[in-house]
Amino acid sequence: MKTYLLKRLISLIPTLLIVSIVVYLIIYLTPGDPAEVMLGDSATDEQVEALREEMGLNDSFVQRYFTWMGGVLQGDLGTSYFMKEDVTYSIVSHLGPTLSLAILAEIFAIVIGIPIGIFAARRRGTYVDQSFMGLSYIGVAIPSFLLALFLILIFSITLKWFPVAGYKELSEGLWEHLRYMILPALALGCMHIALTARMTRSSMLDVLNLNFIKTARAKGVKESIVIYRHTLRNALLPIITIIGQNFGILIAGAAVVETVFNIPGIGQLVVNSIERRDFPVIQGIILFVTFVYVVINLIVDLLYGVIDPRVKLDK
Amino acid sequence: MEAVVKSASDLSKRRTALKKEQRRLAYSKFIHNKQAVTGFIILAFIVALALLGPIFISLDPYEIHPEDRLQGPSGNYLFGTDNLGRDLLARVIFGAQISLFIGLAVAFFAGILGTIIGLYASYYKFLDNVLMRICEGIMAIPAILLAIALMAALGPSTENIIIALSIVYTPYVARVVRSSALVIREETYIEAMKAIGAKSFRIIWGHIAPNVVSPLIIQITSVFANAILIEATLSFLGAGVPAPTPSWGNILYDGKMVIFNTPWMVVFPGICIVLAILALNMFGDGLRDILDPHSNSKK
Amino acid sequence: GGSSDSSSEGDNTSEGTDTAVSTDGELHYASNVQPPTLDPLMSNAIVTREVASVIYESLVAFNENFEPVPMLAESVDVSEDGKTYTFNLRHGVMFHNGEEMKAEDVVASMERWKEKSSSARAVLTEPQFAEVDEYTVTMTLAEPTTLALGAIANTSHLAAIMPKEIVESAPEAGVEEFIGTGPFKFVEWKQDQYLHFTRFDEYAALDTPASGLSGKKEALVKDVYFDIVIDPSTQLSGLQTGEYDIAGGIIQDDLAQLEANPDLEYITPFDANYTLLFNRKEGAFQSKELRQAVAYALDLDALAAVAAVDNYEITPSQLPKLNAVWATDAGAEFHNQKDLEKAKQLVEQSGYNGETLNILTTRDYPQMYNEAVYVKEQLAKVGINVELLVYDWATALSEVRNSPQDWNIFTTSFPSTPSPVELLYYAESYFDGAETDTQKELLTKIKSAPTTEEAKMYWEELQTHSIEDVKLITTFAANKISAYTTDVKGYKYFEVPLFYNVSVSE
Amino acid sequence: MTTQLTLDHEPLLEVSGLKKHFPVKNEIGQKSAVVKAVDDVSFKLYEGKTLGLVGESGCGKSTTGRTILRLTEPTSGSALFKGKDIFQLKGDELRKARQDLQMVFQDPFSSLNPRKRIGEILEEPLVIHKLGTKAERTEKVMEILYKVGLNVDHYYRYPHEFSGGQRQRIVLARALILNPKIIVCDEPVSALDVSTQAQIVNLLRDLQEDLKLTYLFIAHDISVVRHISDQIGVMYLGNIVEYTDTDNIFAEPLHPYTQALLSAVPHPNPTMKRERIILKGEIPSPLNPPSGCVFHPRCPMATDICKQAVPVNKEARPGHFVRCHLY
Amino acid sequence: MSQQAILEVKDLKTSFHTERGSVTALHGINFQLKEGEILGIVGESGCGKSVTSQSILRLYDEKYLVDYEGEINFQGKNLLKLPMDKMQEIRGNDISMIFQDPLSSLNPVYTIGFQISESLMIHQKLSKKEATEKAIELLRLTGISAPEKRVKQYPHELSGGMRQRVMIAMALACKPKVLIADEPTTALDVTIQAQILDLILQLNKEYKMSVMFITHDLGVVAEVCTRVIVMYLGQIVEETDVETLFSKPLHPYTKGLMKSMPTLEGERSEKLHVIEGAVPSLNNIPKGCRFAERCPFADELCKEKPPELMTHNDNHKVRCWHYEKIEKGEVAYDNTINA
Ligand SMILES: Nc1ncnc2c1ncn2[C@@H]1O[C@H](COP(=O)(O)OP(=O)(O)OP(=O)(O)O)[C@@H](O)[C@H]1O
Ligand SMILES: Nc1ncnc2c1ncn2[C@@H]1O[C@H](COP(=O)(O)OP(=O)(O)OP(=O)(O)O)[C@@H](O)[C@H]1O
Ligand SMILES: [Mg+2]
Ligand SMILES: [Mg+2]
Repeated sequence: MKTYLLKRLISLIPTLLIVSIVVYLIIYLTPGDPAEVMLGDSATDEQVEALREEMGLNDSFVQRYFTWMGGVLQGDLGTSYFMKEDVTYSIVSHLGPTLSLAILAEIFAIVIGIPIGIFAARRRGTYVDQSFMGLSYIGVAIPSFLLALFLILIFSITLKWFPVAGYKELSEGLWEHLRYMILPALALGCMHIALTARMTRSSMLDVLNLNFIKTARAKGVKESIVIYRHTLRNALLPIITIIGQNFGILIAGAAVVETVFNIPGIGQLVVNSIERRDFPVIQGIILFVTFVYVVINLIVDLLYGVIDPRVKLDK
Repeated sequence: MEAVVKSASDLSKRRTALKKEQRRLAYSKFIHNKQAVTGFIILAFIVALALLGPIFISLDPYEIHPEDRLQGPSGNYLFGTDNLGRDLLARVIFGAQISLFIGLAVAFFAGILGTIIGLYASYYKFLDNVLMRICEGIMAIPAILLAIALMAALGPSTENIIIALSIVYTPYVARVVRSSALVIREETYIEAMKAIGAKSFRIIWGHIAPNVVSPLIIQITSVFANAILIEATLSFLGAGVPAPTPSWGNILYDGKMVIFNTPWMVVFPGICIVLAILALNMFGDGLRDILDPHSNSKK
Repeated sequence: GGSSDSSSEGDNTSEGTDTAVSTDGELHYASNVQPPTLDPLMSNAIVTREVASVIYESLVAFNENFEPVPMLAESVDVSEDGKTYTFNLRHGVMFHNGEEMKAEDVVASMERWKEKSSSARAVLTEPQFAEVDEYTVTMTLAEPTTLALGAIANTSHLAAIMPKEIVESAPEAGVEEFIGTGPFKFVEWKQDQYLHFTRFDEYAALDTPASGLSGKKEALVKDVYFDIVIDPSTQLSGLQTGEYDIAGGIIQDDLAQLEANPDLEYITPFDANYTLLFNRKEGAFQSKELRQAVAYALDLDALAAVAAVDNYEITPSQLPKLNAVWATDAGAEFHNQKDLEKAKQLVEQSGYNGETLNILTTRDYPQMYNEAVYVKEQLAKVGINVELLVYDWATALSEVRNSPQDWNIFTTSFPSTPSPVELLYYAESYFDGAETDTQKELLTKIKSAPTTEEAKMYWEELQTHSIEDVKLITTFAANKISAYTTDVKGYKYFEVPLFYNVSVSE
Repeated sequence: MTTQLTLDHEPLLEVSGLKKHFPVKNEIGQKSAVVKAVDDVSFKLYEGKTLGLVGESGCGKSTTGRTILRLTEPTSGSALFKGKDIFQLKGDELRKARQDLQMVFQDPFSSLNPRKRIGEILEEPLVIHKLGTKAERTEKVMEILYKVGLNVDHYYRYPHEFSGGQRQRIVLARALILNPKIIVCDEPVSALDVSTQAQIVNLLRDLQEDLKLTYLFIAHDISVVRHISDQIGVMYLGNIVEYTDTDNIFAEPLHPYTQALLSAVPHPNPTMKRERIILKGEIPSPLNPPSGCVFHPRCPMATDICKQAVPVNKEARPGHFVRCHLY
Repeated sequence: MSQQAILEVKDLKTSFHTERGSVTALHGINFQLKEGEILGIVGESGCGKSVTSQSILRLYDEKYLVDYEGEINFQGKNLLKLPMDKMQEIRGNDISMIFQDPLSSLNPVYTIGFQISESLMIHQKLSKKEATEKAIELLRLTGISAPEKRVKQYPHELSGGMRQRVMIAMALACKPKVLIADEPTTALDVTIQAQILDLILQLNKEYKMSVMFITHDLGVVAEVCTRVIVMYLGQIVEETDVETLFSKPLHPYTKGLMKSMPTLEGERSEKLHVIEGAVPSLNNIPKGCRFAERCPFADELCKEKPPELMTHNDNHKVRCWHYEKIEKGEVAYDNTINA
């Protein structure tokens, strides 16, 4: 187990290295100058130049990359040009809303998606199944920002059940927090509910076709136990995979939903930072989100070992 | 020998007959697949609208009518007008062209590049390590963030969206191609080709490639759908197709501002996006059933 | 609901009646932009002015007639030759860090100001600040000008007085602590969420009546939140639910809703002059005829309508109407002439070869973008081929500055300035490269004119020249819609939203 | 049918000391062990004759066959064919040699590319080796189709339109089209029904007679092997434990494993209930084979020496080789 | 042969609803399984052996996927009409089943101990501990060494032979009256197969358990079965005791099958007998006798009219129009079919 973990962690290094290079390259190529953005159109060229120098923008690509990477390796993601604060701090201070959003969306995906998937699998071919799957198609096809707009139109503007946008921290009360989070989480999670439902269904069907299900039935195991004990556990691997992947996507997808709902999470931070050319923040966030994504996948892999004894993690 | 030659002359006839039969079979298989047919019909409808719409309805998606801003649907403007008083129907139709074009182009480029990468990675171990690491790296960056960042770097233009999204989606195609190719590579007939003395190029392109076509097509429809979605998202965030070119995302971007007063600016292009993606997904899944060798075989 | 529809700021007041006013209240102001910085000298962004004015004050401030009157200075004495200004500082003015403001702080602050401020650059010739005693500071100029105090009173690049240590330790990227003398002090900046200010209890208020930015300032609420609410519709709905007390960025299209709601009111202060700037450094618009062709081709009324500006006025005046000192209709005969035929003719004369011209614009400001779309359509009618270069604002700024070969027209906007001299586009090195000899000469005359009346004469001449020569086209003067709930009493907008003397009833 | 192994004429292919060890990597990617899939195998193939290899699953039969065709590289050993060591050939020489050495695989379903028409499949070897013009190739394909009992009708069909038996014929045709000398048949009938199996076995024999083919016939079905082979090698865990003429083996199996194997084969004759030797235990893994004689843990006759010493290949009877301490 | 029938299948007809219409896999199967006997069912791949066995336990029971007709009587009850919960009481308790591929037939995520004890917990309501103890005992019975350790292992950690023994242990858990073994040794090596066959024979003797033994290997049939049913394309074509089947088969298909098998004894004849052609597909069933196309004795009658299963004697049934004449050598062997 330990060696496996070690090996997996080591194997993350090239991935993250490539990500860092890709991100850095992209940012290097990005036009627009943070110094200019900061100073506005009234600044003289000398002022801009002085600021550029101070920000280290005049160094070469390689120099800048290594300075940055050196910092990253020591856990220092750099300092935001605009907010003048540690990028790590910016990320942490913006993480709460995003995390809350992603977790809520994931919860929706799990508690709605999996039961629907199981239900549809058990009634495969029936109208119930077909209508659920039809719905799931629509769920997958609606971009989150569009759903967000529709949800706002219906629940906030027409029914006035939820606030149109904004964010309240958890410290201001759970309900208050949720009131602001439910619509965004739904908008964000809808696609994942649908994906989870579909994955659950097809994974369940795959397993239901396997021979050991016949064995279980031949033993006289009740159908409900066949489903929950024998099928679901085996069907769980791909479901967990998709849930894990979803989580990464959810965090990234929050960028869009956060913009629509004006939630001050890292999604919005990254969009804003791109607008302001706040390069350290952009780099930091992308690296961070990628890291989260990769780590979640690692956790999923570890879960495999727990669920399926065939997956040997230790040697 | 006589008999052989005679048969040879019959061969071409036989061939056409078989081809016809094959086409008929494929058609009947397709026509019996509800998903594929529904997806196809919707898609065909949207494509027809995009291509023929401008011919039959002579509307200008750019013409500004300051006096008719934000009109609701009416006889004059079937879908109403937008915040510049441009005809929403015309914009949605032209938006369809753009969105479909981008989706198609991305699917095409990512498809080709991904196939090449996937095939060679699956065949040569040393390439596999390098290429797949890079792909993994790119895939580890969430698609939407990568797309946004790339668009910021490349600058907004339709070509750049295509480039950016192709970069984003190539690894996904490559991965699918590679994983199917890895399976195919182990098939006995590949071994048989080696036993016969075939060179790698022939094996890769003549034998492995045709067999990854089904998963590839399915993946490509999904890339197609995703490209439309991400393009819309990018445009919605203001980082996509440069205005005033209408794209569905662009229209939504404008519509977001006025959602309280003029929800149809969101509703019409919104429905189009949903329909297009829905159709593509259904079509892709239908194809999956059709192309799946398991559904062919006796079982 | 309703509004006082005049664009004169003086009237933009909600009636200040004293009903159940709590002095411990919170005021939530929704802004659709987050300031790039709180250091007033680091940015000329309007939003930076807005927040900086909450914390900082300068030696002099404008009253509602745009006359600079003493603020942190007790009085200002001007020497005979108009070259020496003596600022007698008020005693007992405390910084938010608890220390008293002294001459050394003023000198340090003003020295930094003159480095960074575009106003200082435009108006003052070789200014020197010196401490005379603890409470006296002098400013000496190489050339006299009547505009000097106005430049110091300018809210853009506010000549904020800060403690000396802070000013002197400030890096290139701006001060790192936000300490001023205003009625509210800075508490916290939660990125992308809000800026929080709280009442500064040791604030030394003047006892002259409040007028414009001058006079008595009294913090009637305990806390002011400057909430970042990007989406205008969110602002409106937040206003409706009471989440925000004042919303700074309501759009025209939501006006109907606003008016239908009896609990909401709004004012329409001047926002900016939207402008088409021509690139005369390079490309086709070096030709005056072609620029004129553009001017004749546009129907500014239609343009403003599609640009979805909030509340606007079509005027040749390059300074806002409410700046009664400088606003003028001079050059109106060349403005908004709407003559397509003439335009076509001018295109022909110009020898325009049909090349594609680029309008550089951004979607970050929909008005500019919409404006650009309209211009493109309109110019097509007179045979000028136009493409839009749509960038985010950051790229656009960089392009406009660094790639003159890429763009021909730039859509931008200019906020009000105390005097025409301070209009950015009259600066020597402005990136449109449109400085003419006439312009130079007239600017000098305005600066050095002994009286404002005389200066205004020159200014009229300059504005006419600028319009006739089509240095730029001031497409419309936009007002913004700043809405508030009826719970808010005493809300005023003068250059910036004023959070003092405002009360919120629960 | 009885052919002495000690024939005076030269063998067509002489394999000696063939070893194939697969490295096994652990999770971290280090080599941790080797699978001795084939461990010292020697045999000879004579023109027009068939050598049968039997043995239970995983004992290394396929690996032996695949190594001879260089589908996997041998660890050591030599395979002399036409005076050259196949294992040393490279590039074009190897490609040339491949014309003479062909293979028929076990699974008729996966050994044909599902996306190619039969005509193309059969023509491809000719294209690869640049044999004949287009017309000649077509002719050759049709000829070979007839030979394996299919007809021109099938030229444009796809593999999935054929039954297992027919596919095996196509696979055979593909092997034959290059006029090979030796065909390695890796369980060519195991996947087929009894009635189809007979068809293919007959076809293989007919072709052998017609074309003077030499077969290395790999199977686990002993009755089929008996039917088709002239000599038989019995494999157990990477070794040939017994090797002789077919009739010898059935008349007098020497190795205890061969004895048990033969007795375990079910006889389709209910009246003849023979005494079966039921072996204890399972087939050990080649990853860590038992010490000494690899068969000793299951051997009913094992003695102490079997646990320690590896038996050598002995000619216990004339032309009858066995690897056992008993002899 | 006077034992009582413990299981009786009457006119069983099973059809599947597939995407391409309905497929009838079984066309009127009739047979009885007697107490204590081992009934072999042979036939080539796809002839319906597995469908028969799984129909008995209604393992395909999904209303919209499968149709059963006929009767399956077990202890006076028609299994096809039984409600599901009653059916579940019979499965694994009175009738158990083992399958061909022991790896895929075991749930990979549970220990074999759990999988064996599960049915004890269901049917005999044993506690977990009791059930595990019983499971260890059952494993020991099947000849697995160190069963205490094995119960904690997962299927993938065992070899093929051991897995099949686990399957058998599982099937035997509740001492069923009927054991259905669907090709239990096909995936195994001969030496291992011998072990398993031995075990089944031994259990059959000790427990007086009736066994339905499904295989396509006539050799295996000869070794273990007492009575045999030969199936062809969804029908029974011949039924008799094992000796008769091998000494005096009546159906041309059975005859062909016997002859086409290479054997270990006798001459290594030059050529094997061949049944030409291939089994037709279920979508394309011949109108008359299903074997007619491949039958060297077939005539017009065979091609037109399907024969019934005829009783040759008490102990021998055959589905052929001409079996008597063939016996007497009265029908000409049609050579053209072999051309
Ligand atoms: N590429 C490989 N890497 C590692 N081990 C291998 C490889 N190929 C085969 N082996 C191992 O070598 C041993 C012999 O395999 P081989 O396929 O030759 O057996 P076989 O006798 O053909 O068995 P079967 O009857 O099942 O086909 C097996 O244990 C197998 O697991
Ligand atoms: N679920 C199903 N849906 C449709 N057809 C089926 C299904 N199960 C079996 N069949 C068909 O029924 C026929 C009989 O299948 P069955 O599995 O009983 O054959 P078998 O005799 O057991 O063959 P094998 O020896 O290969 O196991 C086959 O043609 C098969 O295609
Ligand atoms: Mg093998
Ligand atoms: Mg079966």
